[in-house]
Amino acid sequence: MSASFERGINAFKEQMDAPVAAFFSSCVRCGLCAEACLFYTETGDPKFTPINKLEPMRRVWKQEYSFWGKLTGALGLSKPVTDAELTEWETLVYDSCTLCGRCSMVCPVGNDIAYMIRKMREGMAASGHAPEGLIGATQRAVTIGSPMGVKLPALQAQIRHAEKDLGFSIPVDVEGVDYMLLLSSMEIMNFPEFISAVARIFRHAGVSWTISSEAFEATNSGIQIGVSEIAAELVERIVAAAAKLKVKYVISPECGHAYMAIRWEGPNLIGRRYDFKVVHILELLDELRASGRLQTSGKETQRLTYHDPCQISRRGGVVQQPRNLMNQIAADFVEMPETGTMNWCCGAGGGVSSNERADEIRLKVFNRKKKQLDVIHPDAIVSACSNCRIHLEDGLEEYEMDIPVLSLTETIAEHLVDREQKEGQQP
Amino acid sequence: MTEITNDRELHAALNGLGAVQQRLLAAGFVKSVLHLCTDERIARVLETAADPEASDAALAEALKTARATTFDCHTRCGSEGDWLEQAGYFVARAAVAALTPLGQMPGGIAWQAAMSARMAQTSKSIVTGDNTAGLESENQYRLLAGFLNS
Amino acid sequence: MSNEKTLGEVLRQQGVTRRGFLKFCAATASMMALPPSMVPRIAAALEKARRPSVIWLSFQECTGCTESLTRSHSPTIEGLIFNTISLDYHHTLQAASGTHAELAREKAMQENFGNYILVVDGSIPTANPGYSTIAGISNLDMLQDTAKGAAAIVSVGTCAAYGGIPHASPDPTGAVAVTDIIKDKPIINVPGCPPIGVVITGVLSHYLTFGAIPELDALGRPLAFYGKSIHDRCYRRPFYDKGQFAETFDDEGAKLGWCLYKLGCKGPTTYNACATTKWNEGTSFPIESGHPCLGCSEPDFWDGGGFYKAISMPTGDITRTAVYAIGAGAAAGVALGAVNRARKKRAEKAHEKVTINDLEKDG
Amino acid sequence: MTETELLMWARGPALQVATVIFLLGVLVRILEILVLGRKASLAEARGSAVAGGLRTIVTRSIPDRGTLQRSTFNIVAGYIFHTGFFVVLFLFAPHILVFQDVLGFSWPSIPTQIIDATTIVTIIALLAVLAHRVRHRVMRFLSRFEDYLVWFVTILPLITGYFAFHRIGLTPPTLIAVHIISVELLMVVFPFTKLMHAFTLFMARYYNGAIAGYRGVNS
Repeated sequence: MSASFERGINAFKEQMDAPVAAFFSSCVRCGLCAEACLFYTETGDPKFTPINKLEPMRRVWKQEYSFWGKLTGALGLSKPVTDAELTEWETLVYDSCTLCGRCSMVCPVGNDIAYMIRKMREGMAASGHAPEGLIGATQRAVTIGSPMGVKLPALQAQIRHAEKDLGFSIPVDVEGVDYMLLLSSMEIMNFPEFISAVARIFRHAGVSWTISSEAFEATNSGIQIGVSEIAAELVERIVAAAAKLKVKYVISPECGHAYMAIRWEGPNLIGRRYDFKVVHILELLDELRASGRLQTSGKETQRLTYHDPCQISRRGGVVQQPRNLMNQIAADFVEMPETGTMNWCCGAGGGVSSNERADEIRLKVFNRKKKQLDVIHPDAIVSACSNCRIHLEDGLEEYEMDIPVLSLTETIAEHLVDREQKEGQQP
Repeated sequence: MTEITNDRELHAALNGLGAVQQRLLAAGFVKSVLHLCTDERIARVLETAADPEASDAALAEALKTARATTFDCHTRCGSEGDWLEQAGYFVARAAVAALTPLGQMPGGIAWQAAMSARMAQTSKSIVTGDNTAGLESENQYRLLAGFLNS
Repeated sequence: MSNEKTLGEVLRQQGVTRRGFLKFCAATASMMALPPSMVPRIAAALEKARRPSVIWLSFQECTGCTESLTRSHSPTIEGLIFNTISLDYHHTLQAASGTHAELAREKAMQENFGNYILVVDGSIPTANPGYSTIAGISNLDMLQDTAKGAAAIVSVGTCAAYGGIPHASPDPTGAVAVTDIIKDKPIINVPGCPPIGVVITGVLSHYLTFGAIPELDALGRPLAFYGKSIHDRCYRRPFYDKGQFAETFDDEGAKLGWCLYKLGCKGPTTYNACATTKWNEGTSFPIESGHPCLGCSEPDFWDGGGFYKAISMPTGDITRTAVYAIGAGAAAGVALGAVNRARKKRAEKAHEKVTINDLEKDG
Repeated sequence: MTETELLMWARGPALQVATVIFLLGVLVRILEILVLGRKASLAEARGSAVAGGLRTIVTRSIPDRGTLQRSTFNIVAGYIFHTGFFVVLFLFAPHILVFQDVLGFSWPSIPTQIIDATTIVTIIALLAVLAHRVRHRVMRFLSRFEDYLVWFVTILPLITGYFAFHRIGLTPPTLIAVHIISVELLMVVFPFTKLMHAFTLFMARYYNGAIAGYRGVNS
């Protein structure tokens, strides 16, 4: 078996639902979505207009699911979608869309364009039009368990390393605890400090938790490339591990799409509800903060801003929590213009960073973030997604901006009140 | 005779140092893992970092080079990771920390250099499979103690 | 009747003073929207004008036009002016009857060939000439015959001008207007059901004054009388502009004299002088009496979808059509929706599991 | 055909046909969408989908500040012509009379001078919108024949209406007939084009808001 055009078109047909039909029916081609998309604003090329990225799928909808389209089709007046067109659209759907969903917030008729791009990728992947980089990541995710090929021994080495530094052990495969922490490969490879930071915070707050050796990977290449079966398979691994360890909660780490995958798409991918709840690490931290279990001392005096990872805030709903946490540890927390659910994407989400072909454009469109930063001149940027962080660093380097990028969780860990002190305070 | 036996002491002691001292120590941390980095640029910038007389301009230039190196060797999200390359990345990151002006690196420059150097060692151990956890930190304790006692 | 005397002589014979004459001329000028400087010219022209021979033919009509003319403002200057023409043939007004009457017509035609004015009221049946005859002569024949020697034709009333009520659907007689038959004569339409008497005389005065027909609109009507719509000159217009309408004939709005648009007033599309000239010695006009304008000076006013329905309103029962359309649309929509669902189900059934080995195409 | 016959045709059979095409088409289009359905999410909700959907139906009428700044002309001109069109369509006394005839109830009208001025403003806004569509690179890129057709059938009733009101050029019954026919053209074109957004935007906004609201996001 292999990908084929027919399978792709069939996938488009499978993906149509009432929202898609309502969205396509409503578009008046006002072009406002272009102004909401950094790939248009920073290139000025109208082909990057979000709604245009859906054109082949729109035509399939019209020809297959609207009486007028069927009628004109029967009269031979409509042009069927061709494989060549899908090839042409490949870069629009994968390289120049991060699924950030900013267009979906701006469309005056209310079209959720990101919702449709996600669906369109199902057809693109099935027709063999997924980018090489994402195919590789997806294959590694399924065969190795991590899109970056991170195997258990690597995690174990990082854990050992962390344990040595921390002076206490990090729970792995402990049954019956409350929380099971997931990690992204990016954190294991590029930001292993994250593991120590979480361990310190949880020890401080008295959270009972564990990491599963069988399902520690949070990311899900399946939802990025647009293959629901693969995405479901990856979710099933986490669900199985959570069941095995009998945890009440699964923690999604500092990664955007992982949260989308496990929190919002997961149950729908596997077709059943979870027996556990999914929380984002920031949700949990804010909850601990609010309940007084997480106590910090001192505040960063630097001018800090918070970059919302799209899938966590705009698409995920974790908007206020990071702000509460920022205010907890930053004396000079300043928001970028257009922030929260209206924040601009860094330019590398939605699988764009896995796709080498998109390197040039993702750095080019970072200019949008630069413009935002130029307004507030922060001393450092705090975020909650490893992919955002790496790309922010990349982009800042490209634009010769000297601003460090920090993890919110790690920064909080830096401000924990000493355990002894905290215990001393308790009556 | 000062002794450093754990990270808390390390952290506190490092942050008690001045800018030049921190930089020189950080350079020492990087040096001990420099063999893990194949990019020659890091060796060059390390010379600057280890030079107590280095001018601000030279340091800034070296920082720029070190930073560029980190971007050339970090692993992108979703691409296949190579832990040996990753070790090189952490060495570069340690060099960046060493060259960063005091106060601009949360946690402290020498501290961050130490952490990154350890990660470089861990990355290597993931490939080689040898259990080297803790070796690098012991090494760092010794380096600091030696420095403080000299 | 003799037509040797000039109009001036006749008027003086009748005891009209110079002053009264000039007053009439001024009124005529104002009615025809001519500048005051034209008054002496009108006076001079009328003074010298010879009483022209007028032949009045009545076809498919109701005599309402004649009623309007004769009952208007009597005795007035219009009445006098009427006396100043030589009405040589008119069914209703002439004393003669039968053969004598027809002889009078033929005589007038012969004596004034090329100079007489032909006035027509009523429409001409064309479906069957026998539907309306006078002395055995069909209306059509009589019109064609009489028109030959006419200097000009005045179609008085909507029937003569546009076919009028006989022409109304289903138009059993095939009624047509004078203009449908006569193509080679100047024709002035003075529509209205009936037309205002003063307008009829005003048109005649104009012809006498200038010896030519007045400026006409696209429907052949003298602009002087038909240049403005009833709506534009209506004293209730401010209520229309403010959106104050009588909803029924006896509601508060009707009592307060609000606009009658919603009650079907055709004022906005009707061109006539009613609102300014008024009827019955300037007493009032229909809208002033609380009734919407019927639009009687417009072609086909009888077929305009009802007197009490505004001109922009749907003529049929749109509500019923809408209900049927919604019903049919709901059924069709659900059916087509079901087809779409089935199509989606088929696609889901045709789905082949995508594995990591299916992400690239062969070759 | 006389002008009265034309007018009677416009008010009679043509209106009947246009009404049938309009309502039938609109209903089919709406039901085609609704019947397709969507799967209920199995993920645990953070917020209310229904509340989010209803909320977005309302709030999406107000542009966010950034978009307003970046697309000021587009939004302002769009607002003016939409508002103007609805004011003229629903608040001019003769129009209300038609709705009353069909619906059985009515509402107050506004002074004709305001309607008149609104019509002019709306026509100008529509001309500006067209100029914008032709000149703006994104809009030009996105535009198809349909977009220009829809623009044409939208501005036509305004122009014919203006001419009919002021009785310019032709006889009043002809002008009214032309005006009514232009509206019928709009009705006939409606279900087959993006004009459908007048109805489907409520669905689109609802779905958008529901998807976001379920996740606790105000979209």
